[in-house]
Amino acid sequence: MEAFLHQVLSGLATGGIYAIVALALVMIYQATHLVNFAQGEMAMFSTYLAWTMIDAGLPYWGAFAGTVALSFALGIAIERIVIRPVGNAPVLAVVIVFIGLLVILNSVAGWIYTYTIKSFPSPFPGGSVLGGYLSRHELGVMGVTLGVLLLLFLFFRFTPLGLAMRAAAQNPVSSRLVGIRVGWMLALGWGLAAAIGAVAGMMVAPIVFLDPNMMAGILLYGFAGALLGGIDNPAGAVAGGLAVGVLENLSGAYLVGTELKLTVALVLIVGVLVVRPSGLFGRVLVNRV
Amino acid sequence: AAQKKYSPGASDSEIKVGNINPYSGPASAYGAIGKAIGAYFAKINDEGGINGRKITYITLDDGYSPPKAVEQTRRLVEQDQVLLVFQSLGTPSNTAIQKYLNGRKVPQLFVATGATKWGDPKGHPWTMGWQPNYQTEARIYARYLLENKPDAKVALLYQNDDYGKDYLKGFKDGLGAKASMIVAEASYEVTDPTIDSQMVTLKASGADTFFNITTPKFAAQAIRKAHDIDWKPLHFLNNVSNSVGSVLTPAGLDKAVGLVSSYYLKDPTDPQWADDPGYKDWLAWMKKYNPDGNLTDTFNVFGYSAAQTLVQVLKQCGDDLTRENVMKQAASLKGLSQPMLLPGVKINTGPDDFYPIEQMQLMRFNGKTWELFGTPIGG
Amino acid sequence: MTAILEVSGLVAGYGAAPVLHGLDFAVPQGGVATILGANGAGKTTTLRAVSGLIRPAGEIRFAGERIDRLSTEDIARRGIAHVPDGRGTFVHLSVEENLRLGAYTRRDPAGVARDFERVFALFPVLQERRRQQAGTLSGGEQQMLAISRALMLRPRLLLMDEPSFGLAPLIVREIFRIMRAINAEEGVAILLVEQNAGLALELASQAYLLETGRVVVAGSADALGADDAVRRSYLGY
Amino acid sequence: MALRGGALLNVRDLSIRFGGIVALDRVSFSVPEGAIAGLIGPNGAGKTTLFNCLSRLYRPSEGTILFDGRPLLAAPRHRIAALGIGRTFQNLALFRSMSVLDNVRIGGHCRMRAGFLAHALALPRAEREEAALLEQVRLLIDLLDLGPVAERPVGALPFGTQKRVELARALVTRPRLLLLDEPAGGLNHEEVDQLRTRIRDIRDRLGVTVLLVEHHMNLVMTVSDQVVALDFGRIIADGTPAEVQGDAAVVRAYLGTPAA
Amino acid sequence: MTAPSARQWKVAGLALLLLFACALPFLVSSYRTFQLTSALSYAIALLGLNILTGWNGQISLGHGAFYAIGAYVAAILMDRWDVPYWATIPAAGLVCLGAGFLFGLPALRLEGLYLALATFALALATPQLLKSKHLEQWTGGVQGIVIMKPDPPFGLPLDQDQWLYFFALAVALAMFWLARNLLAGRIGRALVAIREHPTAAEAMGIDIAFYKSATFGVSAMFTGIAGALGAIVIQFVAPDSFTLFLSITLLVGIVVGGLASLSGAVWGALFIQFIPNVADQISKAAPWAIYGLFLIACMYLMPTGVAGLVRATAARLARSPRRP
Ligand SMILES: Nc1ncnc2c1ncn2[C@@H]1O[C@H](COP(=O)(O)OP(=O)(O)OP(=O)(O)O)[C@@H](O)[C@H]1O
Ligand SMILES: Nc1ncnc2c1ncn2[C@@H]1O[C@H](COP(=O)(O)OP(=O)(O)OP(=O)(O)O)[C@@H](O)[C@H]1O
Ligand SMILES: [Mg+2]
Ligand SMILES: [Mg+2]
Repeated sequence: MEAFLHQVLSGLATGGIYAIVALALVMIYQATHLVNFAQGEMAMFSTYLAWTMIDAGLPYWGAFAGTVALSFALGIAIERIVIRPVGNAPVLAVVIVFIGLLVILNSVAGWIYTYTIKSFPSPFPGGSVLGGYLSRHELGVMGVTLGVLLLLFLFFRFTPLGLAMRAAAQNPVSSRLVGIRVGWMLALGWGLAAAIGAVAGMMVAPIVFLDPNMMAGILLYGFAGALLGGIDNPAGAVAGGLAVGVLENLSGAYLVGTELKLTVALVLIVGVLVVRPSGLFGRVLVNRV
Repeated sequence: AAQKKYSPGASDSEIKVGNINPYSGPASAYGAIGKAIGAYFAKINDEGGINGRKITYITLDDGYSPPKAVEQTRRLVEQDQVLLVFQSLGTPSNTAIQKYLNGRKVPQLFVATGATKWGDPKGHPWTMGWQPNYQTEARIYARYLLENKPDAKVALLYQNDDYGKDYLKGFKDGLGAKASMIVAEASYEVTDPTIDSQMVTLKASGADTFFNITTPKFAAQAIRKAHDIDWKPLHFLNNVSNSVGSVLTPAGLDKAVGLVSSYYLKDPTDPQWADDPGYKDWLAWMKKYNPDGNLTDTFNVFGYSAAQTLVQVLKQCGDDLTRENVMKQAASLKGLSQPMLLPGVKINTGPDDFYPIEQMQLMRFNGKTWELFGTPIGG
Repeated sequence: MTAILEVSGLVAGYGAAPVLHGLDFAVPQGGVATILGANGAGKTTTLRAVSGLIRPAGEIRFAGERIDRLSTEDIARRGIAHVPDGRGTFVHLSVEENLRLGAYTRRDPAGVARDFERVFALFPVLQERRRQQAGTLSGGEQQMLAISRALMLRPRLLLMDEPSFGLAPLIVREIFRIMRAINAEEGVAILLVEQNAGLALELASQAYLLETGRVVVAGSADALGADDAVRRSYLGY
Repeated sequence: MALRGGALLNVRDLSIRFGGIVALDRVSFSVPEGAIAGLIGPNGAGKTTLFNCLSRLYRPSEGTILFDGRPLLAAPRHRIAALGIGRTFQNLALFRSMSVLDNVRIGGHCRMRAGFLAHALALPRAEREEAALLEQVRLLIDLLDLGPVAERPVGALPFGTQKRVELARALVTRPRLLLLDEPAGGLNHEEVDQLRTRIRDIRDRLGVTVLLVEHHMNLVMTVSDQVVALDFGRIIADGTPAEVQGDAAVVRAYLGTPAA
Repeated sequence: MTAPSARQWKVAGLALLLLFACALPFLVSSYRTFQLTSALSYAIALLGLNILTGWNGQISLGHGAFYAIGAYVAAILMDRWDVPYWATIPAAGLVCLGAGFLFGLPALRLEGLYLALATFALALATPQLLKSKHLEQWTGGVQGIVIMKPDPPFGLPLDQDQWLYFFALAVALAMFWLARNLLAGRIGRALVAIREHPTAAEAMGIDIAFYKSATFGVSAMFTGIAGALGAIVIQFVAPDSFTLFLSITLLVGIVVGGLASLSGAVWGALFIQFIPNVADQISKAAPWAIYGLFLIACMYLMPTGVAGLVRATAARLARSPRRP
């Protein structure tokens, strides 16, 4: 029983990092109706920027704020420079651009910072809580995740900008007709997604250590979590991320052993999606004729 | 003087050496080795080359993918016409190209993998390993355990690939009849974000000994996680990941106290070598030839030392730079010691012995440096 | 009589070959103009060019200023609302969100709230369905939504592409009554594309007949209504 | 009015709701074989929903639909076309990137047999079928004046033309019952006259029974043998055009008194 | 005498191309021949993925899995039962046809991103399953299987690489012929219809469930055959050969080559075979950054792929001279 509880707790801890990555994916999805496969590498790159700032002597929170701001700007720049020219291209062409971006960021990070792992400081230092199975940092990550979730929720629910952003992603032509600056909405969406990604990266790095491949696996789980919860629902994405963490742990510990735990977790997720094709908490959208 | 004899890739002025390395993909951390080798050859060339011949080093990326390794190797052999393929990295990649190279009678020399299958002169006379193989190392820990903690309950964490499984096999072989000491095994995939869940499971097994068969990132995670969940087993760490600078420091030196590992190279981050002449030469070389390289990264010692061995072999070849002679010379290294090998560790090969380095020394981490104990031992 | 919208030499199309070959027309200040024409004549294309959805050549002036180089969003922000053909519903948003988007550029919350009341009074079904996913409305209901969304912008000029499309006869009359009212009471100018030529000519003061991208007849609505050819093919008597 | 035989379509007590909205409320009516029946009603009355039930896109909560005496609700969606019900859509549902010719050819799908293997191996069976289809499609394309645009991608054609493509596509399925959802939408007077002739031709020459949803009263009242009126999902009138046109409930809910 | 029709031009062009393809192995080194052979196997795999994604609109991020299954079927048959190499090709195709169809059944309910995730999962799970101890006795576990390279039959005066090239060329021609036939008529139209408007497709009598699963099967069959060919060419299969990266590469191939285009599969295969090497030549420091730039540049310049560009250029050329 104790072991079970510990598996659940450590699953939640890992799930916490999936959840925050899932939030970044939800953000970009709401703004562009695409899932940005380069999101993880962008977060990784932001984290290296933070590391560089801290290495240069900046205090943690200074580097944190600096990184979030810089990532926001970089996100906008990427949209304007890299994504805009393929704005009218077929979806898969855009996906290929994402893949291009992914390999570029990964490769450049490896080139600049090498592939040796680096430790990254936590804003929530100190020992463990809850009987030693959750570190203070992991708890902090959950707090941050919930904070970001709340902000996103308020943003999309109550601000005209949030609504305009969703509208621009869905129907750019009609959005223009009501006066929405669609181009800026996309850029802003990228900026916000990059900023959230930066937060995610800085929360993840203390756990998995900083290296250019740090986000590869996590992005996948974040993706799975976001879809499991419903990609149009930030709260669902967080729940989905946490669920993936726990599910993976439990299937590893009790179902099949560690060798196939990922496989089993994925089969379960896909199974759930087959039954609920828009995710657990996603809205069922009807396209009628 | 003996008559000059050349195979493709060698001439009066040049020796072409090919290499494949994962400069991209999940194993790209190893790319440092390929670069270090190139940097060492640059130094040799600056110093006049080998018997007056410059080394042309052609290193290609295979992204740790066997099909790509085959393609790149064929390019090295058929297009670039290298004399030999040196330090090709990774068990899967080397397995993929072994048949081709042996069929073509091209030396596959000093492969950069610790799998056990590379020392098979009968079956694959053109393939030779270099580093102590994983099974040897694992057997050393097993022997230590049988001698010092015969009633241990052991938990294992290994990477689910040939590297992990080789260690596993060596360890079990080493324990022999007492393999039942192993009470828990867990594996992970390189794509896993963390191994936290595995660590929790292993702790729950009640084990008091932990054999940590992981690559650097996961090793650091495991060391930290064990500390965080207050699990204090006798902790064996495979030498793949025992770098003070790139594993123990990120994990937290205080959390690594008491770790047991083994080595055959000098750890560049270990203060005990600060005044060692071999280390100082290495450092000078790093500064001059590999300035982008990471001074804490043992891969830079590994590549440096492996390249030194090849240089020795090529020197021994003299003017007979045929592929046959390269293999012959590679198989006649006797008691060779190198500046960055641990004192006492010697390189020995023979027509029936394709395992150049077979000794390692156990060591324990004291919070600052590794303390060697005992003498270099073979498996 | 000054014109709020003046178009001259309008050439526009999709890709290489133009669809419109130099149109000249105008919408009087506070007036109603209508464009008639057969299927594929270029009526929709004309409206798209005016609101910048396709890049035109030629000159388009709105309230005296050139708008033919402006982006669609800037044109909308100047007060031109467009009820597009096919309705342009945000199908995955709720009815209320669709309407809120209509008022996106406005900064007078009180006025917006009043306009919500106004469109709900016009189309009570929209109020009943304010939380419904707009894409699940019936075709006619979506048409009502599109018109309401345009009204929420508080436009100075309304571009209407077949507003009666898919609406029940009763509602069609209602819509025309509304157009007449906002035109008369609020001075909103209207450029109307409509298949129901009888109603359109009744509402409009100016009328243009389009054939394969050219204005072939232009004049007062009454004159056009009296034209034999127009009568036969567009009015049916 | 020349009706052959009994009811081709028989709808009994059909109900469907979406959340709180009752879109169809115990709707019952029938259409005799060979008739042209108009279906009218205010926006949101449930006309398209009824069509969607007939083509099995929606699953009614109650009621039955008999087509040629057999229960329709037992058939899977993709069998509907083969059973003999063809339709067009209110807001167009064409395959936008395909040419007009290919769009129309898709209509033949349900009448063809050759499968993956026959096509992959280019067996004569498959080729014969394709040739026969092409012939039939060419005829219809000519009939509906689509010849000049046959090779053009359908997405860029004028609305009215696209509607004709849909009609052609539906006819290639060789329906016994044709469901037309607002075919006159966006057509001018002259074009509506053509449409009227076409609908009659389809019934008279091809023997197809037609169920027509339309807000264009002139068209409905002149072409239909029978008119059914819906309001809030309920039948409020069912009879000859004249009867329905004069029906007080219909006037109140739908037609209104013509503006003075 | 009339001028040759477009069709005749096309036939002549293809014949010329075929002639060129047959001459190639005698003109280039055996290393290049080997690369071309491997490109041929990619072309078949891309064709398979293109049928699914380009024509039918189902996005798969996991086709590497079917490539792997095909490769393993070939390797296991050759290694365990001494089945001749040529006979493993149809076997791999059949196994993948079944596997693909079965996977297609649940995948039916998933669309867009959700399908992408499911296929992603497939790509991730496959190497793990191949390693699994339960299958180890067949798959060789993490060690993989080394297989023999075939010799040319009937004493043909070809070396091994040349023979394999012609063998692969023959298989590829057969597969392209099958694909062309399949896509030209009723089936191809149904696939596109499902992609463009599923509801309308169903209303026209297309059984979406069956067609989608069957397409998955057919697509997997093509890719599996390519995998078998690839295994024979490389002479080695191992779980590490079939990572997620392979699946992504295949997707890159079809998009760069051109979606829903037969020739696109060939262009795409050449791209994924040769461009990484070119990138590697340009920058040793960060070759994948160069590769990424290539990808992005391709999408800027040819958003509809090489085939799209070729088609547009051909259309322009065909139009312009007739204009007065
Ligand atoms: N998106 C498009 N791409 C290419 N051509 C188009 C596009 N939209 C319209 N066209 C072409 O432009 C011409 C004019 O179309 P337009 O929609 O302006 O006509 P319309 O007068 O509004 O007709 P309708 O009565 O059908 O609405 C037509 O020939 C049509 O084929
Ligand atoms: N999938 C759905 N989800 C929710 N409501 C729906 C759905 N489909 C239809 N409705 C509702 O059912 C009612 C009937 O719609 P339907 O489309 O049948 O109307 P209609 O009679 O065709 O109207 P119109 O003449 O405007 O096309 C509408 O109020 C609509 O909002
Ligand atoms: Mg129009
Ligand atoms: Mg309707």
